[in-house]
Amino acid sequence: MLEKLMNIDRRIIFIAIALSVIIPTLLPVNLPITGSEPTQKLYDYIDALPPGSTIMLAFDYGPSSLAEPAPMAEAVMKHCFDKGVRIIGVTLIVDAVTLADKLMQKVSEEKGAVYGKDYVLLGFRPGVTQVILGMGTEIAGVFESDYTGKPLSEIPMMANITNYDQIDLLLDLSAGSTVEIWITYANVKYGLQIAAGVTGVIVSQMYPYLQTGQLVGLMPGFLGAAEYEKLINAPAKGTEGINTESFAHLLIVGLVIMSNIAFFVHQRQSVGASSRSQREE
Amino acid sequence: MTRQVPLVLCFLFGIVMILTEFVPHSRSQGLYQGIVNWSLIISPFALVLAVATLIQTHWTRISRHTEHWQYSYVVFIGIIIMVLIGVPTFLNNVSFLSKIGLSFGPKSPIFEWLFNNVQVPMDATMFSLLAFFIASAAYRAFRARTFEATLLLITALIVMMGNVPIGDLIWNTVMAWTPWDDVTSTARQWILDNPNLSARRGIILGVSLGVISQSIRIILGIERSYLGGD
Amino acid sequence: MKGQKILCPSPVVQGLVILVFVLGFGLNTFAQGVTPPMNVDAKDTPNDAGKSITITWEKAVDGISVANRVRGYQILRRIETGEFEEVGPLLPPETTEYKDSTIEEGTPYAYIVRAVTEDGTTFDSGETDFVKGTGEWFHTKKIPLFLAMLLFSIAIVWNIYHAQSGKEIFVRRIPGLEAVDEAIGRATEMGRSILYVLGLGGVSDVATIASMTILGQVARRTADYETPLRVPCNDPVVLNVVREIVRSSYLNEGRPDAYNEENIFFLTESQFAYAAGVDGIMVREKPAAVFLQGTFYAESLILAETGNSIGAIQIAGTASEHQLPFFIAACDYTLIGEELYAASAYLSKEPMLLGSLRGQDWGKLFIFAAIVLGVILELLGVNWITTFLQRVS
Amino acid sequence: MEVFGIWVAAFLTFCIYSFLYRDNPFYRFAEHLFIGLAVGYGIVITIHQGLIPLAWNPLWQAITGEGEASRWGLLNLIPICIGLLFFARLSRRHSWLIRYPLAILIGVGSGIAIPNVLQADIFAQTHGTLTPFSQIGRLSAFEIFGAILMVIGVICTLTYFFFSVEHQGAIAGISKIGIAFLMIGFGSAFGNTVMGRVALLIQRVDFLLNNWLGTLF
Repeated sequence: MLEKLMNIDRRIIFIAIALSVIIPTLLPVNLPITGSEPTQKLYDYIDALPPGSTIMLAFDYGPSSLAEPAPMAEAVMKHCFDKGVRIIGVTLIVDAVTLADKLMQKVSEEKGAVYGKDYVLLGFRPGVTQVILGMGTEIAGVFESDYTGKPLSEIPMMANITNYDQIDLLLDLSAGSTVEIWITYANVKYGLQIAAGVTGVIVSQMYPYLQTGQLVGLMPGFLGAAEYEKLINAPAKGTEGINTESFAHLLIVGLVIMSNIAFFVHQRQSVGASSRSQREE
Repeated sequence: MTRQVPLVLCFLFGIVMILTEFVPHSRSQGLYQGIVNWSLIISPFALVLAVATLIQTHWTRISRHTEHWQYSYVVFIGIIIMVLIGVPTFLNNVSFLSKIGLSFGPKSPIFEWLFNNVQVPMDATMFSLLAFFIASAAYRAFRARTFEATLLLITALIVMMGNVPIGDLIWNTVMAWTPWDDVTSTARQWILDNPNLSARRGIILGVSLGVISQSIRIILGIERSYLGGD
Repeated sequence: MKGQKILCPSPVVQGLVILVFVLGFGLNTFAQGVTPPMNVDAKDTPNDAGKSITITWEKAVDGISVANRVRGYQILRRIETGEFEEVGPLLPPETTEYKDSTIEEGTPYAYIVRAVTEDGTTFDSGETDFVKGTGEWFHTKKIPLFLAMLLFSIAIVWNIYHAQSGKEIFVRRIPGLEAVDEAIGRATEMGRSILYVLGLGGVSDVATIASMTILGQVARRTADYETPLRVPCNDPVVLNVVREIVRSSYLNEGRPDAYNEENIFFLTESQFAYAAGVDGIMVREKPAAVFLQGTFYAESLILAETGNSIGAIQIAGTASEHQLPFFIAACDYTLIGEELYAASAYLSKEPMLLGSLRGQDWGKLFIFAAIVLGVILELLGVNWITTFLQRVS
Repeated sequence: MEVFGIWVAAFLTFCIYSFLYRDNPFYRFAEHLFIGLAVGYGIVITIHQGLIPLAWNPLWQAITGEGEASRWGLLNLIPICIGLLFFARLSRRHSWLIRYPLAILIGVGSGIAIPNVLQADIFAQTHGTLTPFSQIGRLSAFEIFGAILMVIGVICTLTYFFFSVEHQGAIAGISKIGIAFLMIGFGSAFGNTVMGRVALLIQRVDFLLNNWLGTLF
């Protein structure tokens, strides 16, 4: 019986996890979200920027992991457009550029932001480190034109922006190791302020940089997206997601506990059996 | 020519990049900028390596009729479709093609349609398989068999619950008689801010020393594995 | 009664109000000349390319009324033959320093700092001397960085040299490695195979190289026992290198006859298909020991879970931080991060690896000392290590 | 076209999920199509966002004398030629030529890395460990506890990764504590990874239930 329970067909677990996500998606609930400090810090930093400031948004995630960073980007862009903070979009990941374009268009339409005046998408250039370093001396040296091929010199909001000196914050939305690269090359070499919004997988390794101030703020995964949405009072995908997520986590925690109980009972039984057999010999 | 010249080039470019870091003069910064620009031009060509390897393997599979070789054609079809629609922007000037509604380049609606409705969903779904595997692994493999594994599992459970609003909700309902609120998310935050931070910092310090030591070996030509075999 | 009081304030209050008004007006007229910024100084910015001048000043003194409060500072500059013109935006009132990075290198400029009040009145400071921006040939603040770099390089090179000259270099016991013999022994006893998974890395990947080195050593042992060693590969180039390594291991042990090339094979280069393929092998062949060494991505947990479910001894090792938790939870032994590299140095005894390992240890010792000393000094109220590190970082 | 797109996306999503039951032709088809498209997309974007603006345009402008480019743009021919050496990979006899561009890129990368990594990761992280102590008078008891714990954690973890000394006696004890810290670190990574992976599933389920079924009802 115990043996059977321990070696249950994995497809049963697959069905359970699917249901734990499908049911709350169909019947959404609203759970109270407690804010955390790293997200609050990011919000405060952006909130304190005077209108007319510029932040750079690095869309460093591919389609495989857009679930978490996309709602973060949306929330931050809404906040910026409301405050009159301008946004420069850029990406170091090849398949992020079309995603970024789509997302920026969507949010700007909603908030009535104008391309070239309130935001611009520079696009993608190959060569990660070199791109970051190149923009430190001159952005136009790397991106002489934007994503659509329009020369930067013809874009009004880029008129007074030559390099990182005119950028108040870089927010890296990342699903990989780009945050560390931005810190090592843009923060150390050019003194650019950096914040991050990252997928759950890499949240833990961001904390040393947060403590040293190399990161001014951090949005941890879906939770970060939900927290930011709460701060700007516009619940969207992040909030929906974290509520649904609750049930899947509950299920997984349950599974871990259950399997460990079974494991210990089983171990005790087998230890008992082996000591008995020793006595018989 | 085959080994010495690359080693010398590597040494020269490496040393120049290090020295410009310490010389703020505009001459030195100009040199630095020049090299960065050059490597910006060189790096896109590196894509050739990846594409060539991929084509080669699938070509071998087709020619040798290994198991499931037919699917290798699907890979080629995928590449060809994207490249044919995405690359030749000059065809946009051919009026015949635009008359029948064809447009080319990365901004072409066909290209974007393929990206948004074929590539994005597949990529995202492929990775979402992991949610299932993680659940099944949680049940079948994550056992507290040693002290280390136990510590890992307990931390994982706390962080998992602290990451979702239901964690605090459960605490605040079940443990309402205690004077503390929102303990789950507070505990999560403390773990990330303290023991997690120290462990990560230890790893970062060790790994960075490794990176620097490898870079030194590469520049000095002691480490040559990147040159590959002869 | 109370209402009356409000309508008709007591004489004292009336007097006070008048006094405040008079004083207010008086000061207001007096403060038309808000004290302008003082001690304005312009200097060539140190440690730069010569493309900026730094201006510092002491804050202007506010007037009392809101209208006379300083709203911000405007920097103005001129060249020797020109008029003053504005540079940069209006700076916030708490600023006392500005770096003008829009200058021509080598041209002399003079500056004034203008305080602008809420009502738009301006108060100019005196004019500075003419200064020009010049580039420096050495960044003085980076001297410690330069020295640290030099010292560490010497440490690495010296240790490699030391190791190459045949001196013994000690590497500590690594728990997972002792299990290697146990695992091979068990496989031999049970008459089952050993599965060695190299992960998804390419040949230039440091972790893959380390893994291949370890595989070479594992192969030497299996050659002795004639235990089948199965290696599914995911990169065609790695496949060729691995075949070479395993063959030479068998040759070195004097058992070239036991080497079977078909045991080292190419599976597929795509991530999940590779994981599924390895899973299939595990379930069908039930190897007694599974090695998961190298670079792993998301597929790590699929592999570790299946290996666990067939009851194999699992020895994992990776530098891919995100995958380590899954290996630790599901495998019997795990080489964590740098341990993988150390293990390959330990087993192969290659001087380059041993030497740099010790050089890196020296680096750690240095950090160690800095932290311990820094904390002790801070607690004693001496903070020069902290200040030093702050200046450098 | 949009509805059709959603149906295509939904079909492919199901193809991939069919893998959860077992490996099958639908999954294999979707997987291979995906590999092909992803590579094709990479080629297109690298050409249009990389090669054309960075290599071709400056060169063309230098030749024709258009725009603000000067004859110096012709110097770009050198890196372009070096980059073209990557094509040597296609020939077995000349494949050693790719070592030239590789050596330059790796040399530049290593050169930039040494001082910057030293600064960002070693100096800054060591400094970060000490900062709480420089303001210890202003910290609460709990924060002081945190600061001490941090120093202990960093030192013990570093000790664990120390290879030139045998881990015996006190060192064994210290490195054991280091392992404990590492395990807590990995545990938190585990917990966060679960959040990340489930998030991916939520996004797909949201697509299937709201976008795809939305076209039906």
